[in-house]
Amino acid sequence: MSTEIEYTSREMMAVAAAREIRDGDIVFCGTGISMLAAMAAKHISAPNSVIFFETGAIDSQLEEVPLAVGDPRVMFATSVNGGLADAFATMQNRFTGRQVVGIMGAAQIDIYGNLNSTVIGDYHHPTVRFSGSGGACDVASFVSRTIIFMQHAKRKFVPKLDYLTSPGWLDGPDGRKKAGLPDGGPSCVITNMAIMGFDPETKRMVLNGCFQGVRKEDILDNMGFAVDTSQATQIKPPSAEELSILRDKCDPQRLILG
Amino acid sequence: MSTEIEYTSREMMAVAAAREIRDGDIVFCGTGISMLAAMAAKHISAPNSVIFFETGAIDSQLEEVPLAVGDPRVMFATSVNGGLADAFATMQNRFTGRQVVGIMGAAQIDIYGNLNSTVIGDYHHPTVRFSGSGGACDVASFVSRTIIFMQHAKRKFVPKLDYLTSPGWLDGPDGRKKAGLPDGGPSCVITNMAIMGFDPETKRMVLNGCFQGVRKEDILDNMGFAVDTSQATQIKPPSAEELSILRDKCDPQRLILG
Amino acid sequence: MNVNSNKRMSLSDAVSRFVSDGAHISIGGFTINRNPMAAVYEIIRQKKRHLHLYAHSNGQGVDELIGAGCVDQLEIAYAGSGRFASTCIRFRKAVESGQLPVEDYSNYQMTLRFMAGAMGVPFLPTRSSLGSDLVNRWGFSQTARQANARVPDRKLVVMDNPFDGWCDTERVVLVPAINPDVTIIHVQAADRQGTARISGLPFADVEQAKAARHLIVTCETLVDDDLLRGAPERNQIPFFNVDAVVHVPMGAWPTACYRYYDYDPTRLYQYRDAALDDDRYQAYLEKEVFSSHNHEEMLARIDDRQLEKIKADPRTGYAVGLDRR
Amino acid sequence: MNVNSNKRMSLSDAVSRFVSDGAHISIGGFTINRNPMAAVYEIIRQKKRHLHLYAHSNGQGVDELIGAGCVDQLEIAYAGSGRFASTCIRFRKAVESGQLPVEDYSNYQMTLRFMAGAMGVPFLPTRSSLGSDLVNRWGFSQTARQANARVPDRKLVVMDNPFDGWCDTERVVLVPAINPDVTIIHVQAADRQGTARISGLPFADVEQAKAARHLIVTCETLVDDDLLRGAPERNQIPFFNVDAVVHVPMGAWPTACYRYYDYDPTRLYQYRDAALDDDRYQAYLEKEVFSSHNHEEMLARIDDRQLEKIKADPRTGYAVGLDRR
Repeated sequence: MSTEIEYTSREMMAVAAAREIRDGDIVFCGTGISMLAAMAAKHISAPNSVIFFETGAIDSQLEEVPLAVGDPRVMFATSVNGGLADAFATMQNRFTGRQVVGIMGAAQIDIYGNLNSTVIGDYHHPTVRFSGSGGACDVASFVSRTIIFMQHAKRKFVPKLDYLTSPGWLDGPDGRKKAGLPDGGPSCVITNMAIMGFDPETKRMVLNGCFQGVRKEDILDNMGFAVDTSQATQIKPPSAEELSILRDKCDPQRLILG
Repeated sequence: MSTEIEYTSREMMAVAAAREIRDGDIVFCGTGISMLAAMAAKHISAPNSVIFFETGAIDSQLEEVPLAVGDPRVMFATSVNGGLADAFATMQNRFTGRQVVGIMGAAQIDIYGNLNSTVIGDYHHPTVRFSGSGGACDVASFVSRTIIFMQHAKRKFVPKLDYLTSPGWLDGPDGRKKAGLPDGGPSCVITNMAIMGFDPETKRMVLNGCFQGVRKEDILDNMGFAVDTSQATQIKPPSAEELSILRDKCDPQRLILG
Repeated sequence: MNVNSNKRMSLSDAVSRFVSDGAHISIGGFTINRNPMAAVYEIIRQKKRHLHLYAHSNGQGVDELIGAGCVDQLEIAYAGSGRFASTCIRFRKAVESGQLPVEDYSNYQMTLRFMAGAMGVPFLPTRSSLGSDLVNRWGFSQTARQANARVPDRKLVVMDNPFDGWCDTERVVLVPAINPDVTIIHVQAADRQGTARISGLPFADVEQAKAARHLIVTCETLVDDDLLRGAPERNQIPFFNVDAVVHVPMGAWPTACYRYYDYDPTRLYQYRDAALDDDRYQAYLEKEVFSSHNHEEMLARIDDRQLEKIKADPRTGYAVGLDRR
Repeated sequence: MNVNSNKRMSLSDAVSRFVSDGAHISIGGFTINRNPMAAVYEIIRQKKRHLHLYAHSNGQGVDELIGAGCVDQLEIAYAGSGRFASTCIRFRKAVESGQLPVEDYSNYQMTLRFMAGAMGVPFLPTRSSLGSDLVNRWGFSQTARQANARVPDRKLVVMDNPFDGWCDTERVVLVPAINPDVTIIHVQAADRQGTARISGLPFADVEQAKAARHLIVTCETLVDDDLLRGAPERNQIPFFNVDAVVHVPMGAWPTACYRYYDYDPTRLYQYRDAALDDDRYQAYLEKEVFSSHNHEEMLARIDDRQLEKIKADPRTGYAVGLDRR
């Protein structure tokens, strides 16, 4: 991909996610690219958004990019340094939770935005064991909406998850209500090729838009299930300003951007 | 009452309670005389006992006697200034709770040491309304043993409580177990005339001992139910040292001692 | 809740905006300590009515709200002010005269109810009160409960431990969550955005604050952000929970504010004396509360020497040697 | 728990006294921060076996205990060390090879399980994980659970809200309490009696500490009582919860200890490299852990310049500009 300025797909993903954050959002951040997106959003379009971590840090002043949500960098000059219990209660809380947007990743995703970050293969005899839920299942259960990062690949967009770690829309429009979950659910999936959304009626994944130079066929070829691509638009590449904020203010060492 | 030194029944009560506190006990204190007892115990026989309050203050260094458990005097130089949630969890906790002794008072007591601090008369149309449980019901529910302060009077030692605020032995030896309460229960009742105990088999109140100059008949005359007095002894009056600690170190202003 | 960066407003604005007639409210503090008294007096001045009040042992403030006729229903664990009133006097009169329906819980149960509200769960379990009348007797009838969507249908629920005796526990009491429309707390320090720091015991203020839909924070000192953010371990309330920040020095008076001032025995005995008699109490309300426009004016009428006496000693945080008889 | 006034002892004594073979244990910290690493290495040196380990995201320490063969069963939410291992490497190998039975929960569920243990209730409720495989799939079978009195018969219980939709909630998940035989945490400051102060985020250390039958506190600085009692708001662990106080400077290394030192990227990358290969890992264990007698000796072998680089900057509490690539 190229515009006047060269950029990587990782940079495009971070910028795309930053654009999804609204001013006033309380942003739950995981490790890695989600932190960059939240940091960039604060500098670009959502100065009153609040970055917080499951470890308990609220409104961290990130002068350097943390390498884990338990990184000491998240503890500096916060509003409150609470604990895990406080952080998750903020998301489960009926008032604050409604204002939280969660950013997360996973190893597998299905058409309803359910996520697997636990195992590939049989749960008791896994081919690959991942880290497990961490706070992901909690965030996916509680908050008003989630933004999901994925690599676009057939083995990742699967018809059936090997393990459902974090609930998306479960099995359709009434899935969460039937299960007893609070309102909320995945709002978009940002990949290295595209932004996927969810049909408001069916809650099935659709293609919202392609990154520059990516064709709809490329996207479908890299998925284990078919999605509606009829409404897809072209995603605006990162602006010079967005890129400069991301590179100079957020990750000058390129620890996350690579 | 008189020995070489004059003393009041309130002083006798505080000293008697202090003697019940063992070294290493964690002492839950209410307002008033129970604080004096705990303060005196630390100076006399239980230097490693720990005073703590439902408000969250742990191991308060009481340089002046507090007039309420929310008095700022309980906050000084503690080990931890936690909250109510922490204080009650300490008592409900399966390890720390076993080491806690609670000191409490009430408006009415029955033969099984159940307490009323809520109403006299009908609950919905009370003749007299009291403060209510506060932490009393919690302490009585959780801790390994309680020491109860009462005035000896017929209207206070009643066959049936108007309202059961704080569980003692409930209806007998299996009462607490049947109800689902943790092990524990009242160990003694210290009045202005005597120390009452509970029969290990029946859990019914008995007379343990009379204060100086008090006859068994006086005690029975001031109770709304009969108790076994056959094992009663004479209670040793406060020693000069006990009195001096109580008066000079614990309550020099006689705010509680009157 | 609100993420804006400046929430400073006057007490009169905060109360008129967030405390409406019929609101479900809770106030911070414990007996004679750190009650948000300035806000309590402002609620009385604005003649708020039909409040549903939740309290563990919130003491003096609860009694004054009841005395002024602001409260229609009360859920409480303890109404007392230590030595100044072993049972709060206006509370007692209101209950004994049949004017105030009360639902009784224990202090831990009320704390857990606020905690459940803060955590966003409908209930929390405890082993407290099994076998007691807190379980067996209900202040609000089931019919009244069912008619009121703002209170749960049941006071509490006794349940067998579904983990079959796990933790040597056969049975628990579930207490229902509280989500007040508004909670008001008084703290030692806050910044304009709302980050707040309590010194000394927090009581259950943090749970009460986070359980509420709206939160008013009154503070002794209004400080710059940087100051509180220099030691975030000491802050308890994140700014996004807060709707209004009000700077009110002596805002807990006549109750105590640790490291600032002690409770005021002179005033609390005067209050006690007034509370014991209906006519004297009306006179107290007129003369001390209604005839002053705000807390500052109310305090200006108090002899400086009286306020000087309760000033906190820097070492202990309270007024050493204060005459409290 | 223990109210004595001097609980100071050596790490070797504390571990041999309170960590027995087959013990149920938990360690504090989060991923690459404030893990009680000195204690972890001492457990490995003393060749403790058959441990039942409880963890939320307790990261590096968990992976080293598993790698050294100390752990027979694991209940966990997250096994990762951020950039240094998105999935902890020895953990992954142990699970994939079928050697380590695992029960999966979420971070909040594990936190609630410790909190329930600390509060003395058999379970706590949450709305997390409804409809997920955390609910539907059990790592330990019901048969295995029933055969083991130390684990609850059920992983968790889904229950309808007995307060009929109160708080807009139809259903909750109950997670069972944990009461470890011993919890080990590393803190910035403690006194001989056991009062302890954590700076920066406490994670779930306080809940883990209070849930345990025995508690070992290792600390960067051993201070006089007076110091901690001068600001009790900043202390989280009351002394009576503590059984052993061990003074171990750099006791969290190679994980971070806020305001003292950052995580050590050099060491964590070395560990990563060793962990990826079984032979290299055995060599790592021999050379780095078994051949040193204690943490001090282990640290003495590290180049001073490497340790100098991770020293915390006083303003931010971490090593500003540290090369972490």
